[in-house]
Amino acid sequence: MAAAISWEDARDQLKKWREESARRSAETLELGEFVLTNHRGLGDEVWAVHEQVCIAALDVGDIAEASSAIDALKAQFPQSKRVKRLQGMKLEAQGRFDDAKLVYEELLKEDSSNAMIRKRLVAIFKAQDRIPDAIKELMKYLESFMADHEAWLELSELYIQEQHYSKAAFCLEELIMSNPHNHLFHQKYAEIRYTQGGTESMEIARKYFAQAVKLNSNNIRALYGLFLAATHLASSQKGTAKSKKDNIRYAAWASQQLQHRYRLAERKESEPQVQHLEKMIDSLQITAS
Amino acid sequence: MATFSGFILAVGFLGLAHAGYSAAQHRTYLRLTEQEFTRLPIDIVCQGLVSLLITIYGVLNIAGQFRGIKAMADMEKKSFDTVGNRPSFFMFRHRGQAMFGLNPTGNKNVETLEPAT
Amino acid sequence: MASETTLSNRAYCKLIMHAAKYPHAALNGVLLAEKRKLKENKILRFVDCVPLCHLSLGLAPVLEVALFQIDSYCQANGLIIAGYYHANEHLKDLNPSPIALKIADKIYDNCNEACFFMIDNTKMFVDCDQCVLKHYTVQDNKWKPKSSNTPLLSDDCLSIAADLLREKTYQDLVDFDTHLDDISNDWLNPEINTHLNSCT
Amino acid sequence: MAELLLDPNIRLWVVLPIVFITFFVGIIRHYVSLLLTSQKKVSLQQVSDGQALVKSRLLRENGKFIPRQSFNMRKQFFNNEESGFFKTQKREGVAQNPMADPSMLTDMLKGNLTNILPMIVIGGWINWTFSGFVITKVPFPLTLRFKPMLQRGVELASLDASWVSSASWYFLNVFGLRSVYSLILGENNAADQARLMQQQMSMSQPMGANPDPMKAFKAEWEALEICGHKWALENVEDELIERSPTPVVPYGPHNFLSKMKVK
Repeated sequence: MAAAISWEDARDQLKKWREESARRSAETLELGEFVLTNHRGLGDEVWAVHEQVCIAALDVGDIAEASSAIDALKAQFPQSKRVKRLQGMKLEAQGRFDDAKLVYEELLKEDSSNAMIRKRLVAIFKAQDRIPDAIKELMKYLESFMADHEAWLELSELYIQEQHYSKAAFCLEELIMSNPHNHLFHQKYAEIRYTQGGTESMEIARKYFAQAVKLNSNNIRALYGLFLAATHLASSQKGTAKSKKDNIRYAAWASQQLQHRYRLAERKESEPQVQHLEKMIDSLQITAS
Repeated sequence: MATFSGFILAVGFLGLAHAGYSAAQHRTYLRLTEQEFTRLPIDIVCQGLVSLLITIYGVLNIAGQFRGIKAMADMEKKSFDTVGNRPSFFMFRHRGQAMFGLNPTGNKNVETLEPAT
Repeated sequence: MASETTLSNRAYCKLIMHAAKYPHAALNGVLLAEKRKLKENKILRFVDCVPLCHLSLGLAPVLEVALFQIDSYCQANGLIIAGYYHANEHLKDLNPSPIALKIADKIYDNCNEACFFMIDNTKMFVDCDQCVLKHYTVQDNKWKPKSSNTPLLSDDCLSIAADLLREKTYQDLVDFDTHLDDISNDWLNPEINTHLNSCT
Repeated sequence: MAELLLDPNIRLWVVLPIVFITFFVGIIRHYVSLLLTSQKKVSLQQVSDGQALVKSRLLRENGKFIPRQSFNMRKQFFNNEESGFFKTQKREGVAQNPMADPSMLTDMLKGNLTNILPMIVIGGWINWTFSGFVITKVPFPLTLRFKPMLQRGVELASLDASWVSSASWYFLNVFGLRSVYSLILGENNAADQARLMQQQMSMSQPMGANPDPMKAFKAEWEALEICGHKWALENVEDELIERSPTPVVPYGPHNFLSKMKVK
């Protein structure tokens, strides 16, 4: 793969992955090694690439490659905490969690406000498969760093894993407030609410699915979610006649949007998936009415 | 394309500079012949305007792509595959370690990744 | 209970490729069996596999959508959803998580011959030298690991899977999460199916 | 008033040198200050105070996007009479005396060293070397009030106010070149990237070093107290349906609504 693309393309691809923090470690490692063969062309970017390669190498368990990246960084920045953090991460990947913890605690003693290192402590608990401890540590972290979005997202994932849906929803609310124009957060919040079940949660889910569609009309998950939530509400026993009618209207609208989108995507293909969609919609309709 | 718009840009700048120089020249000439300055000759004004347009065109081409006017335009292409990643919390004890876990001896065994205890 | 359980090459290879594409995530998927064989001979033969999620396994909407659509596909093609596989995020974690059990129960409601597989992460190698699945069946209303002597896979299955992983075909695999991000991706993976057919 | 003619040599030997000198001194100053800055230590307490303020601001601005119950819960967290965050958190008034803290003193000294000192030295030197020149003219008429600003060092009562003296030209340059620096040195240029790696990824700390958290808490408490909740998603479904009406299904009549009759 690396041989097939030019050096500039590889560099740009790496940069893109770095910026959107894509986790495609095997490919990153391959491209990174290729790009670093000509490290003069990178200028000051070379250190960022080294770091990226190091983390990718750790992610696939290639300790040797990670060590050489760390050595290169260490020669340039002997005092840097960021490099020391990489060394700690290497210990983590080797399974030496206690040693890694020592490294991090040493760093925290110098500077207790270092968020990046506090977060690694959470990762250690995760790596030891101690999710409740990880949650506890992360909550302690969030008490001090209340505006850290990444940590809220992490906490929500951990809660979902533990099936504490209302707590996960709380985390997603934080994320929505931090970035109310991101349709993905609205969609995820709705998914959590939907999973919680119950009429009230379902109504909130429907609203947030709708908001996600409003923000990005191509969000298929949200369209599906809107359809499912509205259908559920329409088929439930509670609710006035008006709300029932409204829900049926929303479901109909969502299903038509879905069919439309599938048709557009389907045109080129042979096997029409829209069949399955229609069948699903039909089968749900029977339960709804 | 980039070199072409670069060329256009250079032409535009040269034109602008030349128009400016001509204007200065014109005023020196007026001063030497002791005439009253009323307005710039029409050809200098035209040259200034045309070079300005050329420069604008060149800059627009060279500055890169336009971005969508909607705030969410670049959000729409994102999915949870990348947005959901939390690099500070990456955990390395996963399937990948078994799959790619290469070590110097070439012996693919998870246990070699364990600390020597 | 089914007397015999086997996985076709196609089902196992797709499953392995799914696990290889997202090595850092927990993931799941369903296995489709032939309805007729199951009814008549009580043989659970999984002929295909549909990878489901790799993002948030604990959330219902995607799962519901996926199961509805796969069910409709099955009815049209004489298949039945009779198997479920699940892989945990952590390398050493082989215990079926509560979420996995919940979904497996759902599958069991759908088909009472159903079985459930956990993927053993420590056995995931590019060389595919052993079967990564741990087989669970329902005994006394509970999921219990089943140790059977009959092999789940055909003889050449592992070598085909290894070839696929080396070629990195798994990068093109589509699971339901990817399908929902861009619906022009087909969750039946027709390209991979044709590729697999040419292998065997 | 008679037209003044300036010697072209003034342009070559006065105007341009002043521009170049100020520009390069600015560049050098930038790099010297890079060398001298010590990374500010922020205590954990300060960071978390700053983050709490950010969170409360977000709640005020974007609280309308979350359900009422969740909004009220968060508001209670901050503003509850007995247990609210802004009510219970007590910080010592850290209106520190800069003389008391040696690290702050050195910081101040460094700031002076890089900002004020070069200004005085170069300004004095330019005043000494190029004093007494009228070197350029602003292309618009000005009132007499501008004379001390633009004609420092040239005390001619009858000179038109739009002429600029050399010392004033220097000051104009010092302030006018600021945007040129940010253009050339950039906010996020490569040198900065390497520096980032040197330190660590620092969290954005807009209010990291808030001098008096108690005052900020009080202000935030008041702002949050008067902030009500109006749910932005109240009618989102209807807005959505209105905005994008059902698409025309490309082929085949899809009488969906007919199927949807409530039985």
